[in-house]
Amino acid sequence: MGLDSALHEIRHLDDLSSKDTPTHRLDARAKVLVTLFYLVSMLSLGRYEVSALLPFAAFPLLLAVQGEVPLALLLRRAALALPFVIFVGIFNPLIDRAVHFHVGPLAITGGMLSFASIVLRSLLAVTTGLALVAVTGFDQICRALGRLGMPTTLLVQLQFLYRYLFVLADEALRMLHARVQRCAKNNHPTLREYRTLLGSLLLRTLDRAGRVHQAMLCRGFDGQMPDLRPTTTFGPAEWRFCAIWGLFLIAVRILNIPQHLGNLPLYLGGKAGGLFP
Amino acid sequence: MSHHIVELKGLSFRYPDGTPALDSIDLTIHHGESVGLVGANGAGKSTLLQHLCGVHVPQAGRVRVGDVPVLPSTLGEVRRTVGLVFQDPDDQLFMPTVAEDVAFGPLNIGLPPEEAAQRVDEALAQVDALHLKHRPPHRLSGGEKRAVAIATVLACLPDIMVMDEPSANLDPHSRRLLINLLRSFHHTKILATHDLDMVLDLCERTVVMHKGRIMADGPTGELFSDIELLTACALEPPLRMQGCPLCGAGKEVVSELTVPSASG
Amino acid sequence: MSHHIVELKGLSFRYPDGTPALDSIDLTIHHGESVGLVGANGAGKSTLLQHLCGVHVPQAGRVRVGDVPVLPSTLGEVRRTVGLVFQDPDDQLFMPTVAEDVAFGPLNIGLPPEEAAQRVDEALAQVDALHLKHRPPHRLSGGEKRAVAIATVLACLPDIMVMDEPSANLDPHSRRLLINLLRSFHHTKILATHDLDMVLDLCERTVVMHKGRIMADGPTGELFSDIELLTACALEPPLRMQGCPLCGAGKEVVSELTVPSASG
Amino acid sequence: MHMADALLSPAVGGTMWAASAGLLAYSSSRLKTTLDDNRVPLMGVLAAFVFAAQMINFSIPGTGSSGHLGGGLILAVLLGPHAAFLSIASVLAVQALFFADGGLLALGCNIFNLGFFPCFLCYPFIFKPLAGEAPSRGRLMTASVIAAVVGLQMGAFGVVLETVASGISELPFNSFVLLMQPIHLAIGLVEGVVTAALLVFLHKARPELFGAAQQNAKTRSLRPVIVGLALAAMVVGGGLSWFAAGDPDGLEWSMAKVSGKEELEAPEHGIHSTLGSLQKSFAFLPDYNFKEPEATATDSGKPEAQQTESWPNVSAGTSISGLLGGFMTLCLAGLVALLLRRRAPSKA
Ligand SMILES: Nc1ncnc2c1ncn2[C@@H]1O[C@H](COP(=O)(O)OP(=O)(O)OP(=O)(O)O)[C@@H](O)[C@H]1O
Ligand SMILES: Nc1ncnc2c1ncn2[C@@H]1O[C@H](COP(=O)(O)OP(=O)(O)OP(=O)(O)O)[C@@H](O)[C@H]1O
Ligand SMILES: [Mg+2]
Ligand SMILES: [Mg+2]
Repeated sequence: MGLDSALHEIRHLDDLSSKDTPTHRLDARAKVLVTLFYLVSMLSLGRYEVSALLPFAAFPLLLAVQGEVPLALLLRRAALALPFVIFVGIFNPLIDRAVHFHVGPLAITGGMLSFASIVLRSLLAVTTGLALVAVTGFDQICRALGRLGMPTTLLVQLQFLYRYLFVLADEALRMLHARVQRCAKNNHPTLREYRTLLGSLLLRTLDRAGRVHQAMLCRGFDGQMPDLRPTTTFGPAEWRFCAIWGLFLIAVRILNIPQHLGNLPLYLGGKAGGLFP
Repeated sequence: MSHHIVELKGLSFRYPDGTPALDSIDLTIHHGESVGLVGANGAGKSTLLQHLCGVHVPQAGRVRVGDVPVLPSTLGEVRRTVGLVFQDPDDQLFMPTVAEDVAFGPLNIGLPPEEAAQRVDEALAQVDALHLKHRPPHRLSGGEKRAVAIATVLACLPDIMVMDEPSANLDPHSRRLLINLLRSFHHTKILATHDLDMVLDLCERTVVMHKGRIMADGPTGELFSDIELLTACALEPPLRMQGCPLCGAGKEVVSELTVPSASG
Repeated sequence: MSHHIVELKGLSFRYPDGTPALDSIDLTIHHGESVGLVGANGAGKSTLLQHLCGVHVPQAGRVRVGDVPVLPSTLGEVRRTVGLVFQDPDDQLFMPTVAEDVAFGPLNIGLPPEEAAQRVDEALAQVDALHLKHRPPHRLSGGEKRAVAIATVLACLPDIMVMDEPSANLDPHSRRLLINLLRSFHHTKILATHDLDMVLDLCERTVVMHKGRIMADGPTGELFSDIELLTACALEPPLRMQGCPLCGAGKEVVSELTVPSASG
Repeated sequence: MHMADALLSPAVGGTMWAASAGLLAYSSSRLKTTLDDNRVPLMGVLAAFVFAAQMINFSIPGTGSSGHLGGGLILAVLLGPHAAFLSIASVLAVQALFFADGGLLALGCNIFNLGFFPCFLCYPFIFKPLAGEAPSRGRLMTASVIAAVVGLQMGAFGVVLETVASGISELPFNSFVLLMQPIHLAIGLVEGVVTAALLVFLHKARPELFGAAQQNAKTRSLRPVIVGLALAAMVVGGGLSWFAAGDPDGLEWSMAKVSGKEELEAPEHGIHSTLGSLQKSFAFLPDYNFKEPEATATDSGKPEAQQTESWPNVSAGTSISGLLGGFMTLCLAGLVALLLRRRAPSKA
């Protein structure tokens, strides 16, 4: 991803996270915990599970809809994450050729199932992660992690990173533009140019770090970041959110709902075959 | 020369994150003109300048430089015509020494090394920075960096010189040098700046921007006397027009502003 | 109050790479004074200011702030007395939201959260930026960032306010707001800047630096009329004193400079 | 290359999370005691630098492709292992959150693969001995290239182990290794060359800065690194081999698949499969593996092989061999480091 578009993507998510919906207002810890529980329960499904994965789409979907996150954005990003997953998963259909069932003339092999499952997992995991960021915001997620026990040093780290990312990326972009302006073609820099571009950026980064530190000292910094006051509490809304989604996730994890739906005629009609003979 | 007309027609631009920056801009600048572009922080000045050398490609409307419309396919040609000096010289200087930095453009357009070296000397001499030739750019003072950044653009022999806040952070002497340098440069010049006194010195024509639109476009002296317009655009008359403490003149012009008297 | 005297005696400083920056500086600033620090790029202004709040510790000579000598052991106390506003607000704003950033200082000196919150509100109100309270600093415009950076220092209630080029990159309107804000602030102020017109507005006393030394120290109006001194130090009279184009006054004062007439 | 959520089983993801979290806690506690506090902003701002630098590409001469900085090694050189590890972790966290690079569950794996190896192995044991006290240009180049290549090889191997251990992908261990390692050889070379180029640039522009970094490095004790290394090797060896050593060959594994039957294929045992998946669904945490296998078999009434099929086999035997292997690896690494340290002065 180019710096330009990367920065834009971050700004976009950042924009979305500054909206004010009930979902945004929930304590970030609730959203982070439910997301982790979601990932674990979803990814723990067997590798041939395809239909059982489908109900899991409800969580990112609802999060996005309630948080006014454009679905197109989530899907586009999810598609971007696919290549590596496909690269690794594409071998499944080639290796695992055991036929599991037939759909008409088409023989469905285990490899096909597990490949489909991998793609689906990837889509679900990515959309959920992004939806979480879009309805919570980076800063709130960091704080939630901090309140859940992440070391303070790391928390401060993440906040610094996020803050200076914008400053440095803007600087880097302007340097790249200045370079392109004096080039006949819009190509990548050569290694030599790259070295000096990044080197200059690094020098300025180091200088900036020194100045930031001085600014901190001037305001009484003594090696310890002041305690960041919690801004939200884990109230009834949070408990409700956790309980509802927790129950839902346990339910869809245990019961393969689509399969049960598919098997409905079977339950009703006794042992008379099934959808997939 | 008709081919150095700069023409913007119905130009609009939004940053990818949705921030509107330019809103149907119409502007024509003729060869040899010297135009000041002024306006509040965030008015869209930098964004407009960046359209002239293809950093941004128009989203609506069109930009022509001479006979060439600015399109992805013509960027090479446009960039040879237009030289943009960035607001922060640090952004512009990235090679290990000043000489290499100034030679970067000429070498890239395919000049043989000897010819490029000659251009380097000429350009550095023009900004009175020949003595810095072998220094690394990151060890120069702010004003020296600015001079070298201008030289890097001069060395490309642009027909149109575009500068973004060239006088910021310069001490008064360096600022004066810059003004004199620009006055001696007879091609088309477009300067975006908050330094209205510099505009008064250099530009016969001024364009006032506000919130992505052009609010006024006319002779510099006329616009700068229109206090209402200036106030509406978060501007003030140039300092030299604000009650000179020696003669007390001009006070009445700017009486709406809280112009203080010198206490010394 | 004797304890707010700032006193530099024989102060010299070299950067670790050997660059000399200050050369036996002697300077005393009294409580409530407002002092402009001017000089060429690289004259040593920023280095001097950084000695006042212990960013650098004197290598030769000594620095006293009130009754406290600036030593590694007293830095905590000194930094509570002196508030430094950096040239680039991006260096100063590092917390995730404006409110937290402004609260950083008060919390660090051990104020309870409620009191700190109150200080935040007061400081933000002083710079007219209360509406930015919950915004992340990276989404502010340049002028807004500057205002918040000043608030972060105000919230520490410094007795001495030290600012490095506060008006750079601001549009004229924001610059005027800043000047008015500073004028309403009655503690000791020390401003390093190239904006001599701002010095003329705000400071009754000016210190001229050149190559690490103090070249002149006196009433602002007097120094700014001494063309010879100014020229020697790469300075110029403030723009408002340079031939006002309306009345033509002052032209003779600055006739040594190539002061141009407005062409508009 | 980032490990991805979709290829990961929660057991492996959880193990790696635990390993990374342990290292993070250790690193930050180390920093708290030794930190001269100017490192706090330096770490964050450098992490932002690496983040931005990773998105700037340069063209690799003669290939038509492009490369960029990875950043792990240069952070280790500039900050020292502990601070660098935290910085890399934060870069990866931002990438996981905003670009879904990897994902949240895979973050533990990625921090381990891309942070632990360069910071705690390659920097102290390869880069430092090779570069020496007062590095010349040539030595910086050699040290960076070798350290970067080794680091990325280890990282890539980590991805392979984690993927195979998770058992979501069918890609056989052998072929996956053959795919990943050469790709990462190339990436490692690029990373090494870029890191070296940057270090040389920095060395020329700011020699004083370099001297200080070297001094810091000199006073740093190696013992904690070795302890961390041993811990990590045990986690990797012991934890991963439960999953990996159980099915050393993916081909065999998939053969087993062919003979084994899957629930989907046998919809007739409705209630049993429900019970079975109930059992499974409460077993998605690593501690599943400590449960009695008999219990699973009896509860579901299905042969054990079927129930645990997509789950790694746990046996004391493989765990012990894994620990042993980890220990041997550690010895080998120590030996190599010793050799390198001996040879380094003679090279100058
Ligand atoms: N990369 C960017 N992404 C999103 N919005 C941007 C970007 N750059 C500028 N903007 C926004 O576009 C608008 C115009 O910005 P521009 O930089 O053109 O202003 P300007 O007139 O040059 O201001 P200044 O005097 O402060 O330099 C502003 O609202 C600004 O916030
Ligand atoms: N970190 C540094 N390392 C080495 N030399 C430095 C450093 N910072 C400043 N200098 C040098 O010290 C001298 C004084 O610099 P200083 O920043 O104090 O100047 P200044 O008066 O603030 O200039 P300006 O108006 O450009 O801000 C200059 O020669 C400068 O090159
Ligand atoms: Mg601008
Ligand atoms: Mg300065």
